[in-house]
Amino acid sequence: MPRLAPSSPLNGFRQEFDRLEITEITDLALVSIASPQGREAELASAVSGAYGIALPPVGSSVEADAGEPRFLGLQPGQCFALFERQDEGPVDIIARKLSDAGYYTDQSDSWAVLRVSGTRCREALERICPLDLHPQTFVTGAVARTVMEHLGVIIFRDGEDSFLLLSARSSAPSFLHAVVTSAKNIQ
Amino acid sequence: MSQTHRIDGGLLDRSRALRFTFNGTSLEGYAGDTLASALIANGVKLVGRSFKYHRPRGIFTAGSEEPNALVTLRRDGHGEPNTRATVTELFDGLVASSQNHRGPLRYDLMAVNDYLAPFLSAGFYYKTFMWPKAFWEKLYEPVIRSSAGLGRLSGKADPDIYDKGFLHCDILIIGAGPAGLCAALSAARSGARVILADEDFRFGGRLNTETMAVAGTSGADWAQQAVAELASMDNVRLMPRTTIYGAYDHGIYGALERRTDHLAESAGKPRQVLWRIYSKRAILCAGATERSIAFGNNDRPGIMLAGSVRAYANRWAALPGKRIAVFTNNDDGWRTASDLAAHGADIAAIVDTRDRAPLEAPAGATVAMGAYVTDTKGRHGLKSITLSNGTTIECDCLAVSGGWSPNVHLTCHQRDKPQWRDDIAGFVPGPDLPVGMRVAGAANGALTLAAALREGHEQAHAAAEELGFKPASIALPAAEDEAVETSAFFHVKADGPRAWIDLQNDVTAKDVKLSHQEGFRSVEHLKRYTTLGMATDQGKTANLLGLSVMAECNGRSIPETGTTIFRPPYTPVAIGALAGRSRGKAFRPTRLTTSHKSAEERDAVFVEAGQWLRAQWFPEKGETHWRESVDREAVRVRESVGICDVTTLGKIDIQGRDAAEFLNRVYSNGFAKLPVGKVRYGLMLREDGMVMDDGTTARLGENHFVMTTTTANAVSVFRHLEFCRQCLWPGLDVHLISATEQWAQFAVAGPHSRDLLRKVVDPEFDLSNEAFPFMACGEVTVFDGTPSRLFRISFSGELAYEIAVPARYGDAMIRALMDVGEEFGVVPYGTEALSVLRIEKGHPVANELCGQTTARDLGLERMVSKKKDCIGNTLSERSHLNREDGLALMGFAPVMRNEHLSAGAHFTSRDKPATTENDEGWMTSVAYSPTLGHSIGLGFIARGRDRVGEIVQAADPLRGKTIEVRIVSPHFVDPEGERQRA
Amino acid sequence: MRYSGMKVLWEGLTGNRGWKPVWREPEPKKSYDIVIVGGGGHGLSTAYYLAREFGLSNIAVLEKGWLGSGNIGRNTTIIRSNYLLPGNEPFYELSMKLWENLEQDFNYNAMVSQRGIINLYHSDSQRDAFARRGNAMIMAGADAVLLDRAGLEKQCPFLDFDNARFPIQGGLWQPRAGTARHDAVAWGYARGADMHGVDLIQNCEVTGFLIEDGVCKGVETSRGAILARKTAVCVAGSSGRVMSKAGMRLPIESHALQAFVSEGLKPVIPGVITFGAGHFYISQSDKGGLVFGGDIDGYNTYAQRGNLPVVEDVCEGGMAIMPMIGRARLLRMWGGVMDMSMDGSPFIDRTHIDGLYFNGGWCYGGFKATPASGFCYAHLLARDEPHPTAAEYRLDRFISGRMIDERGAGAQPNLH
Amino acid sequence: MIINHPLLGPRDASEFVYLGDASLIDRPDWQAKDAQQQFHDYLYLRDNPAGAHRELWFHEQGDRSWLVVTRDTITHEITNVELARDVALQRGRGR
Repeated sequence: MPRLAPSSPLNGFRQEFDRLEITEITDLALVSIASPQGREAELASAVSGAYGIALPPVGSSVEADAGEPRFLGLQPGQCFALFERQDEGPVDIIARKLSDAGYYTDQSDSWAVLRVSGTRCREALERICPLDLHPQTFVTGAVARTVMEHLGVIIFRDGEDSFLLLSARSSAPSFLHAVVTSAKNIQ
Repeated sequence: MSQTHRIDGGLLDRSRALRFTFNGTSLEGYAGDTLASALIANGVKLVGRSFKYHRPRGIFTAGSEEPNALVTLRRDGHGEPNTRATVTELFDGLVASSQNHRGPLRYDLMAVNDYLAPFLSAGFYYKTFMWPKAFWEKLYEPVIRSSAGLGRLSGKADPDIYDKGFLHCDILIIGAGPAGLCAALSAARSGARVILADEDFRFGGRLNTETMAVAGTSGADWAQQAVAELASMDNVRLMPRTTIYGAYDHGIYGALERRTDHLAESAGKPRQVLWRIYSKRAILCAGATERSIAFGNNDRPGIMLAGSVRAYANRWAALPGKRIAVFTNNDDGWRTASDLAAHGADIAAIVDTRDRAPLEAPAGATVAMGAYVTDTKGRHGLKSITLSNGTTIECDCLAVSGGWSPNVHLTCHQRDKPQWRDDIAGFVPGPDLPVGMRVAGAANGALTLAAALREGHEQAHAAAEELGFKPASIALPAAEDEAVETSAFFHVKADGPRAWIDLQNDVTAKDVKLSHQEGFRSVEHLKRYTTLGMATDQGKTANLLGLSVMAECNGRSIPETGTTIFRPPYTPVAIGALAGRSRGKAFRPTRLTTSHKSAEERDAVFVEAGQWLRAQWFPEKGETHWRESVDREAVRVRESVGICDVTTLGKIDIQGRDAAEFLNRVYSNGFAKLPVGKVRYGLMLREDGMVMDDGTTARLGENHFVMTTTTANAVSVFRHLEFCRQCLWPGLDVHLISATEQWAQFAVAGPHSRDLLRKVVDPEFDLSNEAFPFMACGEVTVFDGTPSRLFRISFSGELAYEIAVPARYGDAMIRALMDVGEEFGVVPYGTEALSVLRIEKGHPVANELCGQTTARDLGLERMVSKKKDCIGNTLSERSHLNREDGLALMGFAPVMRNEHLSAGAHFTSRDKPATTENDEGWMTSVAYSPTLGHSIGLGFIARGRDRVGEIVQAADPLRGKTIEVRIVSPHFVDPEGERQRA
Repeated sequence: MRYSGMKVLWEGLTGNRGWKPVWREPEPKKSYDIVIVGGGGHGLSTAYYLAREFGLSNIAVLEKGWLGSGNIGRNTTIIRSNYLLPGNEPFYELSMKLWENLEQDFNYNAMVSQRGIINLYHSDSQRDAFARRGNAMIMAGADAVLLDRAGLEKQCPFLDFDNARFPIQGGLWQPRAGTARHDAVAWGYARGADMHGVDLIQNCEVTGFLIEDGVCKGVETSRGAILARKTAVCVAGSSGRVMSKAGMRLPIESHALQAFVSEGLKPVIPGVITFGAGHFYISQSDKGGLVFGGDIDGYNTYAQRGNLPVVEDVCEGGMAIMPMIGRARLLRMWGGVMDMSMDGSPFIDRTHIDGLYFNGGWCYGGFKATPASGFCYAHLLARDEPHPTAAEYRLDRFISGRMIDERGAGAQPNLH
Repeated sequence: MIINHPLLGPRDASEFVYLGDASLIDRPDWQAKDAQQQFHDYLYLRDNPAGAHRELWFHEQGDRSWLVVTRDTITHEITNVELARDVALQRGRGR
């Protein structure tokens, strides 16, 4: 039998609107890292040893010295590592660096990832996102989990006019519909 | 008809003529008109009929407080009943028709009600229509219902789309009149993020309708300059055509923005956008509403609020009459007279209830001081008025000014009670404003132009300062503090013709008196008994009049009698807008499994399981009835092998040194000693001892488990576990993360399942019964290296596995499984066959785990360990939950083999009628068992385990079917469980 | 004064001068046989039935505000007896029968309108659950009809049968259910009780209980102490704060339920329709307003108002099944405080304090229960034993585990 | 409503799921002599105050923290928001 071929939740969706672009990001690996209670220091030192940084507090993100991974602080005691997908299993890559200092769970296939970018991206997101995305309130690098059109979404600002949106894989078509409708409704 | 009442001036674009029709007649207006102003310009007086007496009614106001001029706008599915002509922006091709009449508007047959008025007084219906009893629903009520209501819904789906959104600001300014514009300038210049919203399509509020100067220029021009400055600032968002309709907790405001209502077509764009505005501070600059005065026959077309008459002349260049009289109790009425005279109108009279004239009257006008209007004439349009001094004056328009009521609506959406102010004879905001709200200008009782500008600036200044902004010092634009002296005169106390208070609901001063006479004396009783203030205008021009009559009856002051409290919305909001996009298929998200596409290609029939769509069965060629497909699928599983997508089950990744201990506490059965590489069925109770959920949990490592939950409870179980982890045992080292979406999981079930999997799982993994026995689990690879998890668990009772691959491989995996399974005759099976198989095995699902059943009811009492603490353990021991005659989950088979069982039937003893007293339980699930060749069921019945073999009735009177059934074991197939261990 | 069509005609001809106040405005006496705390629907109906059925009339009803100012003045007017459990169904069916004869009984037209209620189902398992319920109703002497899609389409052709996210498969129909004019129910009971000599005392707030040696001897009020042999509390959403004055903690939380009414429209919706899967129910009043609602806001509150998420959720539910209402406008929204109990079912019981009785825990379903609640509470007060249909409504039922949990939601009030 | 999350700042209450009185943290000892009575009182009886109320909210569409929110049940004013885990630890809960 041939090896199994992967497929992305939104088949590599991409569409341009006036000063606005919606693109599916398909090449990301995502690993959640939980810090064992009472051994937070061990994880912290493993992270700083391996990546040269401290894990971010909830709501913000930080890039490893080498540029990858980017760690997103999502909840107390837990963050996501975000990096480009490679052949090796995502958890193995993290475990190789951090050994057993944390608890790791592969989340790479759990999410559909959209990048919404362009100077009108905030205007479009205003229609579905309850958070204040003003650049002084939700700064570049900020991250939050919230709800849009009845769907849980992780929103990460990766640029002045660029956001990554992560939503559950199974409902990805509904989520895409919500984002595309926002883009259409402001045109 | 041409624009007979159009005059020069106004804020219209006369280069853009717009055609429209009213009741089929073609008319013309200009850009900048409202439907009402265009109707006035065309000399149209009669625009509708009142609710109860079907009295002829004309345009009464120039704003959103309009009680009379309600039309149905547009046609068919686009038809919008009860639309106020006074706030409808005119567009080319507009179609409007009047409402609530039988026959033509002019000759409404229902006008007969007016002659029956003595019998239709307030609350008459509570006292009659009771005999004969049966007549209420058959005769009286249908007649009442068909004559009630105003406009008509088309009955068709709303063809427009709507959207919603979220906005954030430091300071929200509600209303863009003089106070609002001044507040916005002041707030914006301080650097705060400002939103300025106004319901009108043109900012300026009364600056657009008055002739008074601001900063040496016309009010309208000053407003335009202010708007231009605000528009140039990127910390300001201007929202015209936007009504702030409600004030909610913590500075959240509801706003409705009308996007395409002023256009002929919405062209696929949202008609309206509903915004939730999060503000740190809000400044209410909503202005004031003029009120009327109640006097005899004060409801005729042509009788209007004075400020509105003035507005039509000044802003819209439309004169509501050729010969206009003014009836006032305050100085403002005089300004109407002088403005109208300046436009060349013939001022017939000024009637003032006060003794001394404050200003000079226009030339030619009769001035009657200390007088009032007692009656009017003119059925379809005003012809004359009669004064208290006996004079009759001919006129076709009467401008009435009863003083101004501050628009305090939003201030009382939470707890605030407005307070009375004698000097303006009106209610102003009280002390308990919504947190963060300030009020400025006329809304705050500051009724002069200069005061409004000043308050707007001051309140914005203070709000900005509170938020830490440095307010800029600005020079207040010069304006006059015009004369606004008023008197508390609300209604003409005379035993003349009926004096209307609530124009739309036809509540008269007599009705208020009757309400008092019958003991309905509190404001709330008055409102409910007479329907005062409950029409589409919510009594904006009427409430205070009603209150004044009641106060007089009570012999007390108005504030002693009561206040008028307003509830959201400020003006009515389309239900479609409040629903936004959530309609049709977009009502809620749809969740799809990774095998969905493949199932579609196989023509699967899908079913909703919560938000999931799951394949219900897979019809094959020649199958015409669903049972054929389902029977085939179930039989194939029992005989060979089938595959079912079980991805929808919740999966929770649980890690930590205390993970085993944690599971031991949240499951009623023991988990502490589950070996690595094994799976265990777990039963989860609520704290009240009822079964909450069940599922299997696999131990992948010393500190690593994967729990499965039922599809329906995935979210609530996760929440519950987080509660246990954070609130009950915060000292345990345990971490949870949902893995439901990460894995595509397939049940491979049937005697050939191992054979099939041997072709899937890479050869280095030993799948023999010895190496990988029943309830084993492990991490394997499939198809040459794809990581995978394998669980040997069985829901069907057959030799079975569940295999999970990362979701990105789900689609490829199902196709590959079907390909390699071909030699075994593998079938995909859906939720129906799954259900047949589990009922044959007696496994409970949501029908049985309905939140009303205990472990004991389910026959699982041995799974509630008494040796440890766990959620639900203690309260599961309560006496009634352990009574001797408690329920037990049993199997049921029809006594007559060919009869079909029905779920929802209740059990009674054979010799007893089906009544509540004899009710012994109910059937939870039924299926046709192709294995046994007859219908089978599961159900709860009292003392079931002692009654195996007994025949009882399954009563289903709802469907007219009662049959005899035999109580049997719930395990119909392979009760010893040999197959799954093979 | 007896009301009738003839009377209306006569008064119409003579200037409506002869109408008398519907109730007296008496000063409170020093003592009564029974003091009822709460002049809402249940309190007034209790007084009415005590007088009419049990011949007791030395009774006062004490109301903090105006008569009928509680939840009877702010609900969506639905009456029905489509319950599932044997602890509930016979009680609500008793209530239904009382509704059916109510107007002739108290000579007031409360506009009881039996235009039916339909609960929609969207899946086979929901249908099965409704079948269980429908059978339980019929077994208790109520009426129920299971409609399939064709039967439902006939009654409600405007439902979105083709494009709904959760396909509409049919409904459980109770033809005898319907609506009643809520304020008129309060006024009818008040008038009836007043005519039997009951003192209805408005603007009289109970500020404490007179409890001596475990016996309740009456109440302290804003208008002085009032003694009573029996004190019967019946204050719905205020249960928690009133009973705390007697030192009691209850299996009740107070939550806000919002309700909505549209502008008046010509008749478009026949009876009551409920869409449980989408948290929406609707009917149309005789005046033409669409009256609708959905879930409670979900957090403890004593404020008679709600917030936007539920407003939007309810309207979404409406548009999901009947998109024809999109262009109807919501006119007014308001909230009432619900006495949400731990199993979703009420209490009509003695307390551990002699002479102190409690009626509450009606959740958002108190209106339909108004007649039976008053009837059974009157029975308990007059005879000191529960009426058979209300025997399960005990305050101590959770100790033994006799929950009456229609939804199976467990001890979490905001889920019922 | 807006809940001022101690870690995240102000968030719309619709991101949260409400449970009830914060006394639900104080789960009784299952081995106490009157455990059944204690569990009954714990699970079923409420102060249900008109005024300040300490209550549990779960940030389901957020950081998955359980919070203890002190909110006035008459005005809805929120005066304090704490992580429930911290509160539980303070109240002596541990393993």
